[in-house]
Amino acid sequence: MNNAGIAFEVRDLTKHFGPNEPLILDGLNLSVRNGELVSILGASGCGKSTLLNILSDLDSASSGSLVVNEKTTLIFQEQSLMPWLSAGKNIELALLINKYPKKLRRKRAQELLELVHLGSAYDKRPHELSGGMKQRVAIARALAQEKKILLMDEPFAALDAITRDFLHEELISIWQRTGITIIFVTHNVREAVRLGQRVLLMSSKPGRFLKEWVVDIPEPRRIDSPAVSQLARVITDDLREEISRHG
Amino acid sequence: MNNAGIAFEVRDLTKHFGPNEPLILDGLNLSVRNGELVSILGASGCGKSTLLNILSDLDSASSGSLVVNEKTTLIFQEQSLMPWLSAGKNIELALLINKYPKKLRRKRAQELLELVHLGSAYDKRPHELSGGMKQRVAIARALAQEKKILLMDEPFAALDAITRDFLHEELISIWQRTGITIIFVTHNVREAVRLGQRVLLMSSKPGRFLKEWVVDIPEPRRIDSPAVSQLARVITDDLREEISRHG
Amino acid sequence: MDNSNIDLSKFSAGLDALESGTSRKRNKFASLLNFVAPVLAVILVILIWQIAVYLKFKPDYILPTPSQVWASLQNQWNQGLLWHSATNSLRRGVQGFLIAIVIATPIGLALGLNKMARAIFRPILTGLQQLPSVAWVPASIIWFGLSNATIYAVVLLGAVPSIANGLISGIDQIPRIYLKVGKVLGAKRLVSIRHIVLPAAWPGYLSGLEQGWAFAWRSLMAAELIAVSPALGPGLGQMLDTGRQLGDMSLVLAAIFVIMLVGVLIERVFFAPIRNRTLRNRGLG
Amino acid sequence: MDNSNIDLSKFSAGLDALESGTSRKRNKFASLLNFVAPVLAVILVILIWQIAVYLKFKPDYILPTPSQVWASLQNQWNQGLLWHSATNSLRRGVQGFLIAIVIATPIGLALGLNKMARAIFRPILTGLQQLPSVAWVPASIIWFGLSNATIYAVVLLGAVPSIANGLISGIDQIPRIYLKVGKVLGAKRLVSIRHIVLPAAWPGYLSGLEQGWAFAWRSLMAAELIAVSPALGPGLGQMLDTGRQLGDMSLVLAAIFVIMLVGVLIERVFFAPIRNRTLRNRGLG
Amino acid sequence: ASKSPKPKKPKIVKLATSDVVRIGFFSNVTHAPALVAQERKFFEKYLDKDKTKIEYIAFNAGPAAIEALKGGALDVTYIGPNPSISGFASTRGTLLKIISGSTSNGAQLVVREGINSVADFAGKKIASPQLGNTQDVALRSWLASNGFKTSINGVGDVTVIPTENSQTLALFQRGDIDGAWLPEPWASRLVLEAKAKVFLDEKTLWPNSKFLTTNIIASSTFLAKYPGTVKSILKGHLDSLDFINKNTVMAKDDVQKQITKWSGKPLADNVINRSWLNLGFSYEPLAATLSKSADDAVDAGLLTNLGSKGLSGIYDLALLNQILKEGKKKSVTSDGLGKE
Ligand SMILES: Nc1ncnc2c1ncn2[C@@H]1O[C@H](COP(=O)(O)OP(=O)(O)OP(=O)(O)O)[C@@H](O)[C@H]1O
Ligand SMILES: Nc1ncnc2c1ncn2[C@@H]1O[C@H](COP(=O)(O)OP(=O)(O)OP(=O)(O)O)[C@@H](O)[C@H]1O
Ligand SMILES: [Mg+2]
Ligand SMILES: [Mg+2]
Repeated sequence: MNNAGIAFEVRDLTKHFGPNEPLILDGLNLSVRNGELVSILGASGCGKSTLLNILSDLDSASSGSLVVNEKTTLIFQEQSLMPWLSAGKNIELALLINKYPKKLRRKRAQELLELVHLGSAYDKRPHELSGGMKQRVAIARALAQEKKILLMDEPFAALDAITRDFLHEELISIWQRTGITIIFVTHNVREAVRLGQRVLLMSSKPGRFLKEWVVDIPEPRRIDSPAVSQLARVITDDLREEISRHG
Repeated sequence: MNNAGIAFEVRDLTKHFGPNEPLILDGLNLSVRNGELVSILGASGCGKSTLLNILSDLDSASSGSLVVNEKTTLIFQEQSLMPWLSAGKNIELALLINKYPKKLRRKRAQELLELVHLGSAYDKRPHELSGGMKQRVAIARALAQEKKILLMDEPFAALDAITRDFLHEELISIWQRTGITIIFVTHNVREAVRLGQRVLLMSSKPGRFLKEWVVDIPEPRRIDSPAVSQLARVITDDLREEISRHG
Repeated sequence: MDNSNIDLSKFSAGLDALESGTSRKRNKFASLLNFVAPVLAVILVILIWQIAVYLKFKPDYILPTPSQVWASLQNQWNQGLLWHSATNSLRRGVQGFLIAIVIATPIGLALGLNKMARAIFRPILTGLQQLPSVAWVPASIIWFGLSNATIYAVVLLGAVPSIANGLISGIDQIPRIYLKVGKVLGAKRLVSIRHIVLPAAWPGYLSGLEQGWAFAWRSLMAAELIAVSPALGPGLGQMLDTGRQLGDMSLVLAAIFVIMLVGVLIERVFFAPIRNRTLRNRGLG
Repeated sequence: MDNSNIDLSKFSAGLDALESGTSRKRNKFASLLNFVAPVLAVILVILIWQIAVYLKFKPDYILPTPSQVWASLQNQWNQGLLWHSATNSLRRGVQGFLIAIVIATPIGLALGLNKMARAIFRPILTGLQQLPSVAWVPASIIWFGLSNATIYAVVLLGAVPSIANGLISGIDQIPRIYLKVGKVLGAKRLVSIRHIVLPAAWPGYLSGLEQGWAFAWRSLMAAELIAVSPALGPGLGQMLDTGRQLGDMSLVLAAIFVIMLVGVLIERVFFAPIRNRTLRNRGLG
Repeated sequence: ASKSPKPKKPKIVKLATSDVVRIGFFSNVTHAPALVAQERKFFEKYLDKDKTKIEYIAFNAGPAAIEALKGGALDVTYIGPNPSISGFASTRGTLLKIISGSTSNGAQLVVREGINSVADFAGKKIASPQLGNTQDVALRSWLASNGFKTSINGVGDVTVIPTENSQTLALFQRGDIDGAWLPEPWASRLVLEAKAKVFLDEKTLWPNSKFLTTNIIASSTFLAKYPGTVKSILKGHLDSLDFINKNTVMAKDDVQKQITKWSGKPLADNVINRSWLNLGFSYEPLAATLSKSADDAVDAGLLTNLGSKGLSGIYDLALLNQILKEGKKKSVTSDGLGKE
């Protein structure tokens, strides 16, 4: 089930928040194979987070069908650390819930914090962390769960270019090593191209997938390589066109 | 006082959170003239938000001197809309506090929402807005205050490239029209170059200003222009060096 | 979730608390439920009670039948006492509570926002909250004699500390970002209180108000025992006490029933809508 | 702020509530203040009282002097009644309160997390909260006789609804993101309650507990009036009532003083540290 | 029948005794016989202490004592006539029996200076201890017999304000009320501490100048099951009455000691002295006065649950009369309201 088959499939999915509200998602179709890394781009407010919420069963679709074959986890766009737990304990909570052996938890949490360059932040409370640090703890927490599908909602938005580069490499290495499926929502077109095997462009009002690019630039890709830049430029033009359609 | 003189000046500023905590900011010096637009770059957790908090009197420095000659406002890095008010009312609250005539408030709030492409979101509650939409409402709220110094903490981080481009232009146009002073913290090096008259690079552990670039690319600049790209590349290299010093 | 086909038209029922509550249909159902369910609860209670009576579990002077209690109620009604007592108590309770809010709110704000004031006066406030209403009766009588002022004094001393403490802890729980926004927006003291502190503390304050109402209402029941006099008029507390004095359990239960009823009514008519609206508005419904 | 030179070593005093509270020095000062200030408050009260006495504002059978009250206290002490009553009441209050927490918490959780259960049972809970403790006395005596069980029953019926309602409103106020995180982490019912719902609702729950303690303590004072026997022992409620029965204002005030003192002590020793730690941990201190 | 005042045991053995007996009382001067009996261990004298343990329970008010009786937590208690009647009526006569009298008289109508004649009462406010209790009923019927209208909610030619005795003192001192019909020690306290004057002593309204203030009741089941124990208690009670009537000074002292023991504070000396003068201590059940006050209460609409049988069966004076006969004393009557 790891190497072949469908991780999840969405067919004709629609979503509106209340009967008299407009459709946010309308007839959305998406099929992702196990082990794929798919980037999703789209205008602000087009429904990316809504889609991820539905995929992780936090919200229900209004109609359509959804098959999810693997356990999912989600890195939220907003601040999502538990304020009553330190950074390390936030990660340990994820380990605990996923039945990680009690004795090894602390060590594992520390490892994960080091992975996101926060080795010394174990005992810091969320309110003592900077925006980017919180985001990185959330990433570490998601990785702690070792779910087969990882949904990431603009996870690197608050990180500087260098830390982001570094985490790109870590993410790709984890992905290659474990064969998990990753859906990566971002506003950074280069980032989408840097990471994705496919890049999907979402339209807004209503949200559905407009276009898809298969990225066949071999790893190790570099975000500032000409190949990435070039594809990014093409996609940006499409994005601009799509957004200007709506004003 | 608008055209000449110092907007604010920081000298030998240090900051630590508690007596046994390490210095976050150490001997930081910065002087900004009225009407300047300064971009600040720095690694995640280096102390950018802390500096902006001190400049807006939300936090106190541990030592050093600080002179602020104009009224400031701040766009927070985190979600900062009042959850009990709709998007429009959040902006009206800023107008109310700043004694904007009662009758004109609603109209003005609507104008500001349209400025950030959210003309139809007046009645939406914060929890009904997407991440990028919330950020844009916060920008509109800051603009509503018409303060002389505008401190922006990664205001466009959750926005797609196109909306961001558009807001860059709006911001520059407001800045040129009103002559306000803007401090713009970002992780996007190109964005820093696109907007700033000066770009400052902050070091981490402890935070202080390492380097400064004067950007003399004439407006209208384009974020994907070769000039911007080139300077961005230079700065990125410096940033990488700085960050790698600390691991 | 492995290999499972998630049915989208339904939402997993287990995580009710998580729902975003945006669906109107669900809301309609919920509000219907909110009105039908309490009735269900009452029917349930009466059923269990009637069964206990049938089982002759305790003699009827200890556990009267529903119909005996009903007869007691009717009897009180016929004497004109029930309506008079209930409306009297309700009026006093509501008035006392409103006065308590007016007094408690500035106190709560002052102690909530000023650390020094809090350090000095909160222990007094907490101390006052610990005192049973009956402790106030002698002093109130000495000060205010046989007037409604005595009753209000007892009610206020019961409710004010509770409401003020509720507001203080509401203020304590305000996420700091809202206060920071207020400062950055340039809000002065009063504007900040009106437009930022109070709305931000509102959910916690509201739950303090509900507790405060219970304190007020219970204190009132104690205060109404002070005397039977034309200046005071009858009340539900008096009715309860009469039942006790006469050893008349069906009258005691009738009084308990009416006291609960009025209390629940206040909750339904006054607090529940405010609470639901507050939660819904903030995306917590 | 125009042209002003901000002095960095001080923080504008007006916005206390905004402070991040990370400075140890400030904390030490604060904890000193927390212990000195209540004493200050008491001195203040006694001072005003003494002045009122000097002004011969009211005759001394109405407003006894501090020294008369002190004499009453000493007298009770010499009888061995004061210590006995205070420890008796404190033990009962604390035990009753702890039992109430154990009973109320699952109820609060069930009604907080399940909309259907809440719709049906919350009105009953709220109704119970509205009832004065004295309403429970006849039933409790008849059920449990003249034993401590009767007293605990009255205390529980006073405190349980309040604590449960506090927990429910704490749960209502949980920001939805934490519940979502719990679900995304894959937390099952119990784990989610233990590690997410309870800690997230904790600030609101804690303030419910404080209100619940006040209810428990006040109910206890009422319950202690039932009777005195070797099986029951004296209590502070009894002491207060003796003062009332004798029309002895200095004994009444002495009892009030001790009742407040014990209440404040509980707040200082038990609630205040927990509350402060909670707020500090979450960056709300 | 025995010759010496100290009884011999043979007769007691025949009647069943309980392991423990729970005796209720108020720590109040009107319950003096209970207090003196405790101080002097009169009950213990007749109860074999290896067989029967005594538990004393102090109540603050009648309802709790009746509730305790209903809950089976109390066997015998000193109590006023009103709770006795309501306890009897509310259980349709099944709960309790009055087995002896204890205290009589001691209620007075005290008023402020300036009220000198019956006519002066017009428009005045007069307090009574509690709606429907003996004094409340007496006050209302006295006012009625003098042509004043009153009503339960107070409105009338004279306003009757039932309020707790301790509050009455404060209200009188404040000037909120003009007089009160009160039992001891409150009548004395108003006179001594608030300069009230006695307008009327209630006993003058009763035949033989005697009315019931306190009696002893026993739970019907306990009485039926353990008549031996009840009889011993009654013997102790009679000893106590005897002692009180012969040794006033010592008895007063005993009462003060017990009041202090139970509530931490004695009565003022002048209050107990004056109260004592107004009270009578006797085993006489004064059944006629009980039924009269019940009738008055029914008339005033204050006793609603008294069935058609009225109070008949409320008395069981058989044991008391046995003891009186053993002591060659005149037996007492229940005035047709029960066993004699
Ligand atoms: N609870 C809600 N009630 C009503 N409308 C909502 C709700 N949640 C989201 N929306 C609307 O749905 C649309 C999509 O929101 P979503 O958060 O999915 O956008 P997004 O693509 O993630 O945007 P961003 O890039 O800015 O995060 C927005 O227009 C938003 O206003
Ligand atoms: N209240 C606090 N208590 C203790 N440490 C704090 C506190 N607030 C911030 N810090 C620490 O100060 C440092 C700087 O934080 P700051 O938020 O200023 O970073 P930043 O430059 O804005 O980072 P980012 O780009 O990730 O937002 C961090 O190491 C953080 O852990
Ligand atoms: Mg989003
Ligand atoms: Mg920051």
